[in-house]
Amino acid sequence: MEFVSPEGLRLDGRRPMEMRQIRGEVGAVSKADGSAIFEMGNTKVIAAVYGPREVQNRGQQMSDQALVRCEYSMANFSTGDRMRKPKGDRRSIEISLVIRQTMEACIMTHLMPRSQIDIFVQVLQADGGTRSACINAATLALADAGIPMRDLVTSCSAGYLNSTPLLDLNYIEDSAGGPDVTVGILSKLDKVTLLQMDAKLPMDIFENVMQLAVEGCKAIANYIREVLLENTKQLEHRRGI
Amino acid sequence: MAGKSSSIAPTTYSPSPTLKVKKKQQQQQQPIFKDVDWVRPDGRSFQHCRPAFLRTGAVNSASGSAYAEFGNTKVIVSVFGPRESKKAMMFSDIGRLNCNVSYTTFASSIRGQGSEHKEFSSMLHKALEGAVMLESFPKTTVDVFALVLESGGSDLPVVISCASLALADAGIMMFDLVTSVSVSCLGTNLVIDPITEEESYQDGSLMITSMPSRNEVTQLTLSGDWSTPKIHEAMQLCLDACLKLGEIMRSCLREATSAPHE
Amino acid sequence: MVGLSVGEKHFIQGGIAQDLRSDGRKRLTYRPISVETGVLAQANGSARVKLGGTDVIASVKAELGRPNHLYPDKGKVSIYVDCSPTAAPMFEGRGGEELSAELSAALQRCLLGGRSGAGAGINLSALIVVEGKMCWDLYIDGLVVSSDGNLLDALGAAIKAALSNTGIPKVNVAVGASADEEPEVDISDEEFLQFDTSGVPVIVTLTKVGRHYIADATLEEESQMSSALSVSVDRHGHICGMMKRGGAGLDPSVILDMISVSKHVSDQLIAKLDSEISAAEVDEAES
Amino acid sequence: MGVTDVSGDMAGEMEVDAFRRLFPLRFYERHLSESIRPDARPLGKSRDTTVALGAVASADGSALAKIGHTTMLAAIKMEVMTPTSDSPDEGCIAIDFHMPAICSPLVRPGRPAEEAPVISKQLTDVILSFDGCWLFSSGMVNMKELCLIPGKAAWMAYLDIYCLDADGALFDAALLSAVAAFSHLHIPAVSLNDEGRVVSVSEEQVEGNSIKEPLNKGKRKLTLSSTPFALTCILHKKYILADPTAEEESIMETLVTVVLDVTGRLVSFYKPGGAFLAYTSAVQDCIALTRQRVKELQKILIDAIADMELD
Repeated sequence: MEFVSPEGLRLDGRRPMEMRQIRGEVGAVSKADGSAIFEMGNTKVIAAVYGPREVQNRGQQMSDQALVRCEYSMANFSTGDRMRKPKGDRRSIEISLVIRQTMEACIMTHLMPRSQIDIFVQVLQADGGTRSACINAATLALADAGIPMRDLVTSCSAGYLNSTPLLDLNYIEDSAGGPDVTVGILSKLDKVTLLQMDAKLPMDIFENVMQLAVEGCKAIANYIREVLLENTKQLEHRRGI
Repeated sequence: MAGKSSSIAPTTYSPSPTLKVKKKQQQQQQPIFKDVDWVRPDGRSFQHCRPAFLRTGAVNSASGSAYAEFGNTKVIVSVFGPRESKKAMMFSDIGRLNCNVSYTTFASSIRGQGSEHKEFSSMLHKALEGAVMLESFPKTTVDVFALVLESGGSDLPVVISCASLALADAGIMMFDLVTSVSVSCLGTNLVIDPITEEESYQDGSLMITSMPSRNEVTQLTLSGDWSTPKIHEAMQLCLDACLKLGEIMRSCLREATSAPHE
Repeated sequence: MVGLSVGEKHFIQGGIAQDLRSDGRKRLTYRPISVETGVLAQANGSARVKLGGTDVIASVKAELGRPNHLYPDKGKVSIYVDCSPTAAPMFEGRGGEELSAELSAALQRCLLGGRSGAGAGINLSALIVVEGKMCWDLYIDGLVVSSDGNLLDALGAAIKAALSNTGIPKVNVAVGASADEEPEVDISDEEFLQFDTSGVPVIVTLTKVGRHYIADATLEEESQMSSALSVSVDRHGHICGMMKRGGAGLDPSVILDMISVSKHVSDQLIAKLDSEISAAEVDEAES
Repeated sequence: MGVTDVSGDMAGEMEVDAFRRLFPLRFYERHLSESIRPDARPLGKSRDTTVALGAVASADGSALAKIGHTTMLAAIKMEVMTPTSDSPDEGCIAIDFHMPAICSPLVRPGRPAEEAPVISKQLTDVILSFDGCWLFSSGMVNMKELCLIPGKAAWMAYLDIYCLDADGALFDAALLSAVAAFSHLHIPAVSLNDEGRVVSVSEEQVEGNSIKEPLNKGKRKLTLSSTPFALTCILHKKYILADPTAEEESIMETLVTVVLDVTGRLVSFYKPGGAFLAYTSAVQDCIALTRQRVKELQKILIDAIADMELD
């Protein structure tokens, strides 16, 4: 299948290095301590953060740091074909784990010992890159909840199809079976916290693809920073400062 | 032989009558249901409930139990407790009521259809919750488990009435017995205590769960298109039937206590 | 779930008794409703409804299926609700299942009418493609994103909005196929059929706190309820479904009174919702 | 009731009920030494047993069996399947034993009881036994009788047994109800429709000849060869207790289940762990008890069938 036309356009009309339209919004769930919606093209996720609060299960309490928990769930209507599957399938558990570990790395857990932070991500629409979108949404929600973080974690994916590195794969490109690199970075510290790839790729090309994904992450980080700044300005405005 | 016996079940189907036959039946039946003077499949009049057979103490190993048979609907309810809660619960100065309704695989005419009634457990809980004096067994749980042996229509009302009888048999304190009756609306007719066949053609249904001697409604569900006068009429019909059912249940309990113990 | 002090409880109950609730509303006033349609590109129809702090999304997906042999001239509709853990941490894992099942059953009862389809808000005959052979199956999914009480009314409103947003592809049936064969169909990409949603009822839940009942209770108010009655009423004042929640018993005369009050409230709610839905559709068309 | 042993002075002043709860084993041993059981049965006697056929109207064959308080409801539903390629002329039986939460305080919904799958397996083994050692006991039902059209259609008999009240000797009661359900089984008349699916036909349709000849005319009943019956015994010290109650099962550990068919052949012998078997003679005694019991059960079943036919 041809994923990049001779004119250099992808199936959805993007250039290879072009990201889908991204949109982030803080405060989607009024009852949560922090929440956000994040969209990457048609992929749309909501994240809600509860905490830091008392640890529910005493056995899991840690005396020197906060417990971070994460649950990833997909809405029945989130995919093209409607499906009803039981909660807690393997894929959800795996993604929950990835998100938890990524966020744990940036939250300053040592500041909140004996407490618990819950991150719930809910996929409303899935069109490739849900993992990245969830991490981005979770970052925004954590920031909204005022939880101290070392840096903003952002994530983006990149792939390699038709001998072209492609940024931010959508569902069709993602399911083509080519290499798919998902990267999560701490943008200011310039550190990679998450790197997943599940296909063979020559070393030199891998570097290119990864570099592309890192660039994507940085762009998202800039955008998220803007969203947060804007949100803060509005809060200030409302308080009349 | 293992494969043959049980482990991998091949796809099977029930040899039900052909679609064509069904269609014919349906065309014959539906107008009849709408007629003013159709006869119910079991020959009852519209305002007549099925003969009820109730008995307490059906399950020896339970704290209390009851068996109810309304026509083809057959239900057993066991009550266990008050006993320690299964889940580690927070301290509570009132007791917990835990309800579960399940179906046998042969309860309905097509095998294994009974699992559609997931909400019955929570509906049973809601119906009983208001009647049971939860403060009389703090920190503990009373389990009410119902098994529908055969489903012949109006299953949930029968389960609810039977459950309150089982609770009484177990000596759990209640404000009153809980009785439940449903009414189906078929065309312009109101039909009390419908059987499965009537339920599948009904235009609307109303189920009332009440505590007859307190004249209180503990649970009520209604579906379909109703006008207010019709609701009035149906509610009155149900409440009257609840009152009578309450009497039957009471006499059943009286008999059980007066009968010499084994 | 809601931890309230004795003082707070008294405040809520006292406010209700004096017809001035903690957020300034009267007993039978709804919180502001905001409707957004077409929020999910992949669904045939979708809507997001916010009712104060309660936020729900409904989606409608249509698939071709076979009609039930008892009703060969009608399509099928099913409703499922899911409670996302984003709404409350207690919905984590399997924690939301019980509430989801309860809401799904209540919505099915309130919106789909009787077993025969009479009283359904959706004209099921409009879903038929080939009688006895093929029909549209509508799958309505609700998702609770944020919960601040009165989920049932919000979900009902979201489903109503999603249905009016739904376009079902026009199906052309190849003529000449004999009665026994599966009909060949051609699903159009361009022509869509809209539903007539004027018959879809709204759900009004009256929550009884003390001796009074209130409409559109918040989570705090719901924690103080003794019982609640949800009534679904259509435009003509017909009752399409009803269910009682909460443990305490109610006197039959009180129920009848609550029904008439909810009919009265539903008039305003329908008018408000209709104007919100049309405004949302205009918004969507513009954007 | 005088209590004389070392359990102390305390026990001497105790109420009988309290003694029963605190020292159940000694309570029983005191009884056993008098050759009587707390429910007034002699050691080798089984509890009252009843069988009622046709308890479930919606099933093709059903039976309710009671042994003492232990109650079992068995029902058979017949469905049509395509037979497997390696045995195209045979039907199939799927046996499932359920212990719903109503039957015992030890079972909770959602968590199946430990015994249930064990008894399911045992029942399957006994009813469909094709055990190499017992060449002649090749099952109670001839699978070939379940065939409709060789290679095309055969019956799948779903036998579901529900325990409604669990008070010991579950397997015995379950097997009894299963056997009774099979003897009550009335296979629905079916014919083939135009689409090649098997459909049921009612009696009138057969009379009126509106539909094709039924496929299984004259094959509406299964011939049951060598029906098996079971007896569970408890071996405790030198005593053998037939047909134990749940209380007895929980106090004394060594259980032995013997299954014999009506001709007296041993179909199955089952002893799940427990204490060692001291004497082989005990086994002989169990088999002898079972032999008597089989006669009783056979009579009960024949009476039940006769009762039903009278109605």
